[in-house]
This record gives sequence, C-alpha cells and structure tokens, in this order.
Amino acid sequence: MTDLFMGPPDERGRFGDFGGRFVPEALMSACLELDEAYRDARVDETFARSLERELSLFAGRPTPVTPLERLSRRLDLRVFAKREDLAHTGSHKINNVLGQALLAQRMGKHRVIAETGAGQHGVATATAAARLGLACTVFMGEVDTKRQELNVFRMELLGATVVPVTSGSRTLKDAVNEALREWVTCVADTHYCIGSVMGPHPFPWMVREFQSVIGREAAHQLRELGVETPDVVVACVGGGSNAAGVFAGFAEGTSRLVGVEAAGGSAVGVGSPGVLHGMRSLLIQDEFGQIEEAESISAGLDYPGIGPEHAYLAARGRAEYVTAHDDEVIAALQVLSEDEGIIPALETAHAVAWLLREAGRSIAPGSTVLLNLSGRGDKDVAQVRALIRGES
Amino acid sequence: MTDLFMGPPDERGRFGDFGGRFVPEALMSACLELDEAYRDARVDETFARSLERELSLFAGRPTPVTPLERLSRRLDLRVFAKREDLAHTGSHKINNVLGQALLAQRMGKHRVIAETGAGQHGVATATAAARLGLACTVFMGEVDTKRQELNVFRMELLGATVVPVTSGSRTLKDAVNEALREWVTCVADTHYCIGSVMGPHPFPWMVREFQSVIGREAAHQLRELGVETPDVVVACVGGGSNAAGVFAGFAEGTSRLVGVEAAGGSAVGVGSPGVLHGMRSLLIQDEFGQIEEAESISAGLDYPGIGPEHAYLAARGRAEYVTAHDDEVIAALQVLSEDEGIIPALETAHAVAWLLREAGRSIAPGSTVLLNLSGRGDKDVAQVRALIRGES
Amino acid sequence: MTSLETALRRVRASGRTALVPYVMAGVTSDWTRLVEAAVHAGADAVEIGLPFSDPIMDGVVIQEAALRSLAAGTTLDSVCAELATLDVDAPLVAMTYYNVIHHYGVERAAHAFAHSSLRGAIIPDLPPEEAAPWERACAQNDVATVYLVAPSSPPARVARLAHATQGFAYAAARMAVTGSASDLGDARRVVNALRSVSDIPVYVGIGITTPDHAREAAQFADGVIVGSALMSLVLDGAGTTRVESFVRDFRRALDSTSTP
Amino acid sequence: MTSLETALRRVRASGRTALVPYVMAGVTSDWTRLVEAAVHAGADAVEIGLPFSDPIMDGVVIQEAALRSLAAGTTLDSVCAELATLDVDAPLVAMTYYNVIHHYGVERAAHAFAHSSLRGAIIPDLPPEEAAPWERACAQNDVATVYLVAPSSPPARVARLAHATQGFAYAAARMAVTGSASDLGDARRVVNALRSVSDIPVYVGIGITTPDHAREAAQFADGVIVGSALMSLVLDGAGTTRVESFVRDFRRALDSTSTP
Ligand SMILES: Cc1ncc(COP(=O)(O)O)c(C=O)c1O
Ligand SMILES: Cc1ncc(COP(=O)(O)O)c(C=O)c1O
Repeated sequence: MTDLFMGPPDERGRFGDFGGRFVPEALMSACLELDEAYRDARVDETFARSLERELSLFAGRPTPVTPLERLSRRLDLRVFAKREDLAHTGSHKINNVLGQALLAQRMGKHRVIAETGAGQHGVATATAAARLGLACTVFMGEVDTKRQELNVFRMELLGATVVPVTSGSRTLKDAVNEALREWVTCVADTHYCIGSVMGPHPFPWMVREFQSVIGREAAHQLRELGVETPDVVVACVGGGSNAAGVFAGFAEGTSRLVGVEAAGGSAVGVGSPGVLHGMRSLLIQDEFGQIEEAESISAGLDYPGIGPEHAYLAARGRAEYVTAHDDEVIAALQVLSEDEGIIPALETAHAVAWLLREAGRSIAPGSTVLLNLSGRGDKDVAQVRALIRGES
Repeated sequence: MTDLFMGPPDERGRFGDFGGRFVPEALMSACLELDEAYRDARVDETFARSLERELSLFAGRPTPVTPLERLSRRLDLRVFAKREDLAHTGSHKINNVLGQALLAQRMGKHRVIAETGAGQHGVATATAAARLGLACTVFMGEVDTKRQELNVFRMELLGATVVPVTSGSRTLKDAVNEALREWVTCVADTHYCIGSVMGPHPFPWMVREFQSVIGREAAHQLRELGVETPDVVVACVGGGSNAAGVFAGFAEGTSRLVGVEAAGGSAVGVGSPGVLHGMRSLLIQDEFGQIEEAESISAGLDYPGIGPEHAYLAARGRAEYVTAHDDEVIAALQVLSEDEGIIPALETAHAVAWLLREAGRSIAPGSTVLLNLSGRGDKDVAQVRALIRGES
Repeated sequence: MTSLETALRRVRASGRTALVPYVMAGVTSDWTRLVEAAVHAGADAVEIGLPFSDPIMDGVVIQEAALRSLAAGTTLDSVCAELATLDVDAPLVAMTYYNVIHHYGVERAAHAFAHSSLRGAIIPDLPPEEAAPWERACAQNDVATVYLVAPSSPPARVARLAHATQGFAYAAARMAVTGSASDLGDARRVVNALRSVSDIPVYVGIGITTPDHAREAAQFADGVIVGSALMSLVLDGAGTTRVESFVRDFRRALDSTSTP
Repeated sequence: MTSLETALRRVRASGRTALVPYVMAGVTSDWTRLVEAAVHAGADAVEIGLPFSDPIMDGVVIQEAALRSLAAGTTLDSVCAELATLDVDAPLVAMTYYNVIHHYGVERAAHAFAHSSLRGAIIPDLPPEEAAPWERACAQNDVATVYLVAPSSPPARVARLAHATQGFAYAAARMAVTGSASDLGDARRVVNALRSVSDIPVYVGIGITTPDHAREAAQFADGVIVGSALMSLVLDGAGTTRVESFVRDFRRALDSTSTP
C-alpha cells in the first residue's frame, strides 16, 4: 500500500478507470471554467481564508470528536465519533456547499442550483445561498417533496425556490437529471452545486476536497485524544461525500477504511461500471444499462451510484464497501441514542449498524474505531417512529 | 452602576428581594444537599474538568459567534450572533443539563427527572442522562405531549420515560408542579434537573452559572473579532436561562442588556411579585394571586414567571425587559432565515424581532449588538408553516 | 401560646386523640355546612383549604377540589366572609400556599384569618427560613403558624421546626403529596423524632384514609388529619349526611383507643 | 470519410437542405413504419432514438417517449433487429446516451449499429475527450461519430469538435435540452462558427418546431433536425399518415428556399 491514495485525479479527472467528464457539450465549458476556477481558488489564500472563516464562524467547525464511552464498553472497542451532526444544518453537507457557494461567488455567478433527495443537501445549499446572498433553486423529486414537505418549507424559508421534478421516478436520480437540464440553460450565471462526490470532473475531486476538512480535523483531534492511527474508520455511503471526507484524513495511513451502503442501494456490492451524471463509476443498472432505483429507508442513501473515487478505492482494495439492512439500521439508531444521547441520521445509522455487527468479529476487541457521525436524526424521527411502530 | 451584578445570591438564595427557597419541608433537605454539593463541585477542579470535557467533546462547545453581515447591512448595525443553535440537541439547554447531570452523578443519584414544555429541555435532559447512564423521567403537560409528539418519541428513543401531566392546564407550569410532586417521593436517589433559572435556591444561581459559559465565550470571541464591549446584548426570555447565561458575560460592563419576553407571557411587563415553584419572583397572576397561563406561539416562552435574578436586574435597572408580538416574531424568523441562512427557534425569534423593531430607534445606527441565538428552528418549522399559511 | 395551641393541648389533656378533617373552602356551594357536619360528627379542629392554582404538595383529589373551588370564584375574602356565618366551636386552621397570602398581603391576611375564626395556618411552601414577616403578622393576630415535618427532615431541622411550629406539629407520614398512598408510612418515626425535642401536640397526616389508620396512629400521635379521603367523597357528591357519618366513623375509631 | 458523410455531402451538393426527423425506437409498436413514413415524406436521414432511463439532454417529450419505449421492453438488440426489417434509402443515425453503449460494449455496439443501417451515432454525454474507444470502434465499422456544438462552445472548442465530428456537425440552436423553446436562438452564430473552421455539413437542431423555423434555418444551415415536435405528435397518437404529412410540410418549406 505504497500508493498515494486520495490525491488529485489525473488530467481528465480520472481515479484509475473511474471519473471523467461525460457531459453534454453545452456543459463542457462550464465544467472547464469550474475546473480552472477551482484550481485557482484552492491555492489562493484569500479564498482559503474566506472558506475557513465561514466554516468556523458560521458553520461551527471544528466539530468535536466524541469518545463514545458507553458504546465502547458495550462493544469492547474504543469508539470515537466525528460529530458532523453538530455542523450547521445538521450534517456534513454544509462543508461542501459553503465551499461551492464561495467559489460560485468568486466566479461571478449570482445563482446556485442543486438537486436534493430528502432535502438535506437542498437545505444546506439554500442556507449557504442565503448567507452569501445568492439566488437558489433546488430540484427535488415530486415524490420526495411530498415525503419531505417540511424540508421544502425550510428551503423556502431560506429564500430558495423548490422545483418538484416530475420526470422519471420522481426521486433523487431524476432531480440530478433535472438540475443538469436546468444548468444547460443557465451556465453563464449559475453554478450547479452538486451534493456529493459525484458528477463530472472536477466535482468528485472538489467535493472531496471540501469535505476533507472532516478527516483532517479528526486525525488531529484523535491525536490529541491519544490515538495516533485508528484501526478502523467507518462512514456511511450514499454518493460518498462524508466517507470521502473522513477517509481523506487517513488514506495515507494503515487504517482500515470501511464505507457502508444501504443493502438496497449498494453500488459497489451489486453495481457494475457505467456512465451516469457525467461520471464513469459503479452503478446499479439492469442488464441493458438502464439505471435502476436504489431502495432504502434512508433517503440520503437512495442513489444508484457511488462517487468514482470510491469505485477506485474499492477496485484497488484500499477501502472496503459493505452494506447494512434496514432492520439493523433501526436497531443501531436506537442503540446509539440510548447509549450516548445522540440520535443519528438514518444514513449514519448504517455505519453504526456495521459496527455493532462486526465488533468482536472482523473488528478485534480493543480496536480503535472512528465513526463518522455524518448527521443528526431529527429529520428522521417521524419516519423511525412509524417504522418502529410498524406503520410503514 | 458600580454594583456587582450576577455574583452569587445571598445566603438565603436571594437576589435583592427575589429568589429564596419556598419549598415543602420534604424537599428542603434535598435543596440543602444540592446547595452543598454544588458549592463543593464548583470549586472542584475534577468536576470543572469533566463538565468542560462534556461541553467541548460531546456538546460541541465553544459555539461560534457569527457576524451577521447581511442582517447588519439591512439594519445599519453590527450584529453578531452567539450560536447556541449549534450546540448538541439544538439549543443552550444542553449546557445546563450536562452540568446538573454530572452533579447528580457526583451526588450518587442514579436518576434525573425534569419538566418540559415543548420538549427542548426534556430532550436535552434525556440526552445528558443517556450519555451518563442515568435513568430519566420527563414530565410534560398532556396538551404538550400531543402538540409535540415527535419530541416525546425523541425522549423515548433516548431511553427516557415521558409522563403526560393531566393536572391543571396540562402545560409547562403543571409539568413543573408534577415534577416537584414526584421529587417529593424520590429525593433520596433522584435529582430534579430544572430547565431554567427558576425554582428554589440554589437552582436559579446554579443554572445561571452553568449557562454563563455562553457569555464568557461570547465576550472572548467578540474581543477576537475586535469588539471590546457590545453596545447591546439581547436574548429572549422564558424562564430566562439563555438570557442569564449571556448577560453573565457582560453584566459588569456597560452593555445595554435586553431580555425579550413573549407579549403574551411577559412576567416583567404585566406580572407582579409572587411565590411559585419555590421562588419569589415576578409572576403573571390574577388579582387573587392565582397563577395565569402564559400565551405565546412559542412553547419555550410559555412560562408565567421569570427567573428571580431577572426580576432583580429589572428592579435595579441593570437589564431591561421588553416584549415581542407573535406576528413580528414570525416576520423576524423569516428575515433571519433569508438574510443569514439560519432558521432560529421561535423563542429566539423574539429577540430578533426586537432588534428589527428598535434598529435605528433605541439602537443607534452603527451600534454593535450581540444577539443570543438560543436555539434552532427545526422544531418549529411545521408550526411556522401553518402560521404563515394561516392554518392556525 | 396561641389560642389554637391552648385549645389543642386541652384536647390532648382530655385524653382524646384529635381528629382534624380537611374541607376545601368553596368546593361546593354548601361547603360551610360540610364543616359544620364534620364538627358535629366529632372533629376537634377543621383544616380549611384556601384554593391555589398550583398546589404542589397536593395530590389529584385536592387539586381537583381546588380547581372546582376556583372555578366557582372562591377567594380569600369570600372564604373569610362565609366563615363568618359559621357557628362551630372547633378551631379552624387554614391550609393554603404562600402566594395566596403573599399577594393578599401578610398582615392583611393574618388579620382577615383572625376575624374569621381561622386560628392557625398551614402553608406547606413557606418554610421558617422564609416566614419571618408572616410569623410576625400571625403573632399579632393570634394565628398559629403550623409547620410540617417530613420523614427526610434531619434531627437538627426537626428541632427547629418543632420550635417554630405553633398549635401543633404536622408530621408527614411519608415522602409524598396528599392523597398518595394509604398507610402510616414513616409516621411513627417522625412523631417520635418530634416528641424527643418538644411536647407540642403532634398530628399525623398524608395517607390517613381509613378509620383503621386513624386507630393505629392514635397509638403514638396526638391527632390525625384526614384530607383526600374526605374530599374524594365530596367530589363524588357526598352531602352533609355522608360527611357526618364518614367523620363519625373516624371519631369512633379514635375513641376506641383513647386513654381517658 | 464515413459513408454517412458522403451521403450527406451529396445531399448538400444537390442543393437540397437536409431534413432529419427524430423517431424514438420502440415508442410505438409500429415505430419502424413511422421511420418509413418520414423517409417517404422526404427525410434525408432519420435520427433513431435508443431509449435511456436518464436522458439528461432531452426535454419532457423525448423523456416520455423513452419511458414508453423502455416500458415496452426496447433494448439495443431489439432496435437493431427491427431496423433490419426496414427498407429505406435514407441513412439512419442513432441517438442515445453513453451508458447504453458502454454497457453493451463499444465494439459490439458499433458492430451492431453497422449491421442495422445505423451509419452514425449522436451520444450527447460522450465528449471527444472521453470518446477514444468509441471513435475507434466506430471507425472500424463505418459508423460516424456526430458531435454537438453548443452556443457556449468557445472558438478553439468549435474547431476541435468540427474536426472530430463525422457525417455532419450538430449545431445546437440554444442552451437548452430538446423540445425546450421554439425559435432559432443562436443557431446562426453557431453555424457560422462551424463554417469558419470546417466545410462539413452543419445541421441545426433543438427548437425547430415549425416549417417556418426550418425555412429560416435553411438560409444558413445545411439541414435541420426535428425531434420533439414530431415525437409529441406520436405520443398523442399520430400514425404513419399524420407523420408523413408533418414531415412533408417541413420538406416543402425547405424546398421552397433551396437553391438548386
Ligand atoms: C446525514 C447524511 N449522511 C450521509 C448522506 C449520504 O451522502 P454522502 O454519501 O455524500 O455523504 C446524507 C445525504 O443526504 C446525509 O444527509
Ligand atoms: C431555543 C430556546 N430558547 C429559549 C428558551 C427559553 O428558555 P430560557 O428563557 O430559560 O432560556 C427555550 C425553552 O425551551 C428554547 O428552547
């Protein structure tokens, strides 16, 4: 394992065979412009300072690393949680949107658009846009706008326009399609603020870089808590941005990196290489290359693909990708709530579920584990209640 | 103004004419024991360290002070927000409950009880109890358990038992009554974790001390942002704990301190001195000394009294107490959301409403204002939506 | 010595275990008749509840009684006025919460009590530490300040309360609000603790629900207070006759153990 | 030079403005008849849509056509098989998304196209930067790789695309997905940009909805592509007759401006 993992992709935006820039010509200039603007911004100290300022003064970074003492005792492990649930808007999504919104501003764009599934990324984008005074339009599958009415209202409160997407399956995948279609019409003054480490180059790289603050902070904080290198770093994986962010702090070391997908949306487990939304990656598709719906209780993991860098890390064996079933997930959410007073997001609970399952099995007793607590569960409480009571 | 404000109360727990310890004999020993235990703990470095550890590693302190640039431009002021909305569980309540739960543990109590209105303090208490492995029972007016079903479930997820209170008006005031009645039966092994700067001595003092971390941090953070002394410090007031916490950092200086009550629950504005829940303070009561219901769109401000120290600060003129009406509050919530990407709690929006009203009037242009952003609005979004749409 | 204490010491001296029923003023429109019925049936004193919106030492029965009374418009003044129409020998003792007194004014209240045959007052949320103004006002009006002693009260505090209480000492049988359980709990221990520091009459309350409890308490206490059990009947519609027979049953039970 | 390009250059040389209607394969069970009808009515080539679940360059009409087609079980193989039954002179050009090809295998796909009279392919999400394997496979099978040029394409890029495209260059009239608006947008500017670097036939698409648009485009372009307007009719139930008259109207409009 002497490779340098999680460096920049190659010129064409490839991580090994994955990534790239499969976009309509109408978007090509925008992608190139973004690439240039991002390369420029990332070495610009003024930009770094603005971002650092928004992350700390506005979004509440650094988020703490919490030793989970009661859970550790239960599992005979030393478990630490990186608390993205404490970031403004309740998940790691804010790290990325602040970076992109500042970049959009720097590029002279006065509007951002975004896709959203359950609404987390939409709320985060609307938040960053409000903060910076940008216009904002969020595309959300019509099915999701109904399931998540309150998030729609939240975005509206923040001044965003929410557009229900009525095409295709009317969920996240279609919201991305529609955002791309919209972007074609307004690239000149609009930035597409994508919500995970996906899409055409430079998005997967850029979003990972914006999220890597998670891993950088966590590595430093763990050292302060006396942990030089955690044995295991685990995160849930939808598109893969929170996992990429935390992995980035540990990829060069020897930690075992584990991404947990929903059993019903396992792009690594059941997917195969394909091209969607501008990238070549692992996708859930039928035998004819038609994209299938991911299915999970957790809206944030309902994406039929995975970020291309994860496909690469999987192919190279640097990270492993596993799954958790809905029922283990609910149980895990309850355990973390009762043991530690932290109600995690259903997405996050996937990572917890794997931990509960593997403690004492593939994770040796006494191991040190860093759990990326990607978000808080407040958004999921009504759903969890219905699930536990068998109402849905 | 050479007095030392916000020091300890006198021997009998009095702030001037307010405070004291008006409790049944059955609770007297518990109050004395608590007083002693708290006096002991506050000078104990080990206790200080545990609390500091939980506040930073678990609850996410320090919370940032955010310069609100767009709002400042709108109001021709320099507005800064102390971001208690970013603390774990979404408000300042966690500061107090962690202090009390650690103290309970130190006293050898293995259970905590609490009252709650909308559920914020109940969720916070259940959280701290889960974290420390204490049993927890929360009393909540039956009316409120129905209005706030999801918070009830949240507490249950955290392992707490929620007891619907069917006496009296079935809201917050009655939940306090019932918690006190319960406490009488179990003082030996149970700590009553009260939710604001109210109740019998030493609660108002102790809760203020636990919350004063807000003011201490903010004073320091403002200095780092170049503000030596803010001209105005403003906070909403239910029982008064977030206000007391932030005021504590500025009471010795010259800042104008402003507490904003709900127009329908203004203990300072329309109340008169009286004795309730173990304290002498200002209360909303009828001409016969019967306590009246507070009425506000914001459940957290629905308390017919105010902490005794606030009654004292009001009497001495060190702080002023004003009110905000429901409609201004909704408008203020919208302004802060759109301008800054922060949806505040309805409670907090009272402070914002006052700011919007007074900017350029009693607050001179260019003034520096510290707004205590006591909590996030996620809990209120459904209600705000119904209010804006005129559904309730 | 307050006249209440003189009277109650006289009851003890007569070898009689005192019976103190509780009636919430204003709970029914004929509540004063209930008081008379209780006295007629053998009460040695009557506790008169002045309703308060937030009665933290009371269980559901007395809470409900207070709410009904408040809903009917009961006030301190209205109670005093109605008591003026009463004609009973037994001393009356007010039971209320401090805000009612505080709001009315401590001196005015003590004065009003004195002029309405209320010769003592139990204010469970007013401990002696906070009671100086009230004690002064009571002293000027011959109103006894009655304090409760709890099973949790440590010895030094028992001594202090025994010293401060007037008329009688109220020994709480248990750590609970009124009407909670139904037995004698820690009553004997609390009574003994009081006895060891004072010779004031000691009455047991909280949990005395049946004549049997009363008979048992009579073995070690100077009197019993019967509150929720009686109010529960009244809330269920009992009139003077039923109240009289209820109180008489307690009277008989107590008398059967008295050492004359 | 690909045979598609040879054929289309010949059309231009004849002084005729090329008409290229779009038919989504599998949109109806008789879709091949619609293709024949279009050719019969004067189409110079036909764009054959191979449906994809996530057609990001297409507006609602073609999305709906794709969904219907997929629901009917259309696959790359089924389309090729059905095309084999077709008997038309006009060249056919596939239009699909890269995943369909990628999943099938680029070489297999190019081969299958070639054996089904598909002499070119438009893959809007496959830019030349990513297309090397596909271009190679196409070259081996005489399948033209057709690229789009957008109003946003800067000059250097126009040159590059003009160089890479085969058969014709697809000038997108506007920054929009198919079926979005209804006018010529920036078509003239895009066409001119292409003309300045290449002499390959340039066809205008995206927004050509009426014969009037076609007539106007014919003033500066070598051909027009009519997609959503035709598919919209088909979705509404139009059969061969209606398709034929629709295409004929465009033919007439184009011919009225042609310079023979
Ligand atoms: C809390 C939380 N965790 C994880 C995810 C999954 O996204 P990603 O894999 O990009 O981190 C989401 C997406 O909404 C989320 O809200
Ligand atoms: C966010 C928030 N702010 C303020 C309050 C009012 O309480 P206090 O006045 O004690 O700060 C509450 C109470 O629930 C609250 O949730």
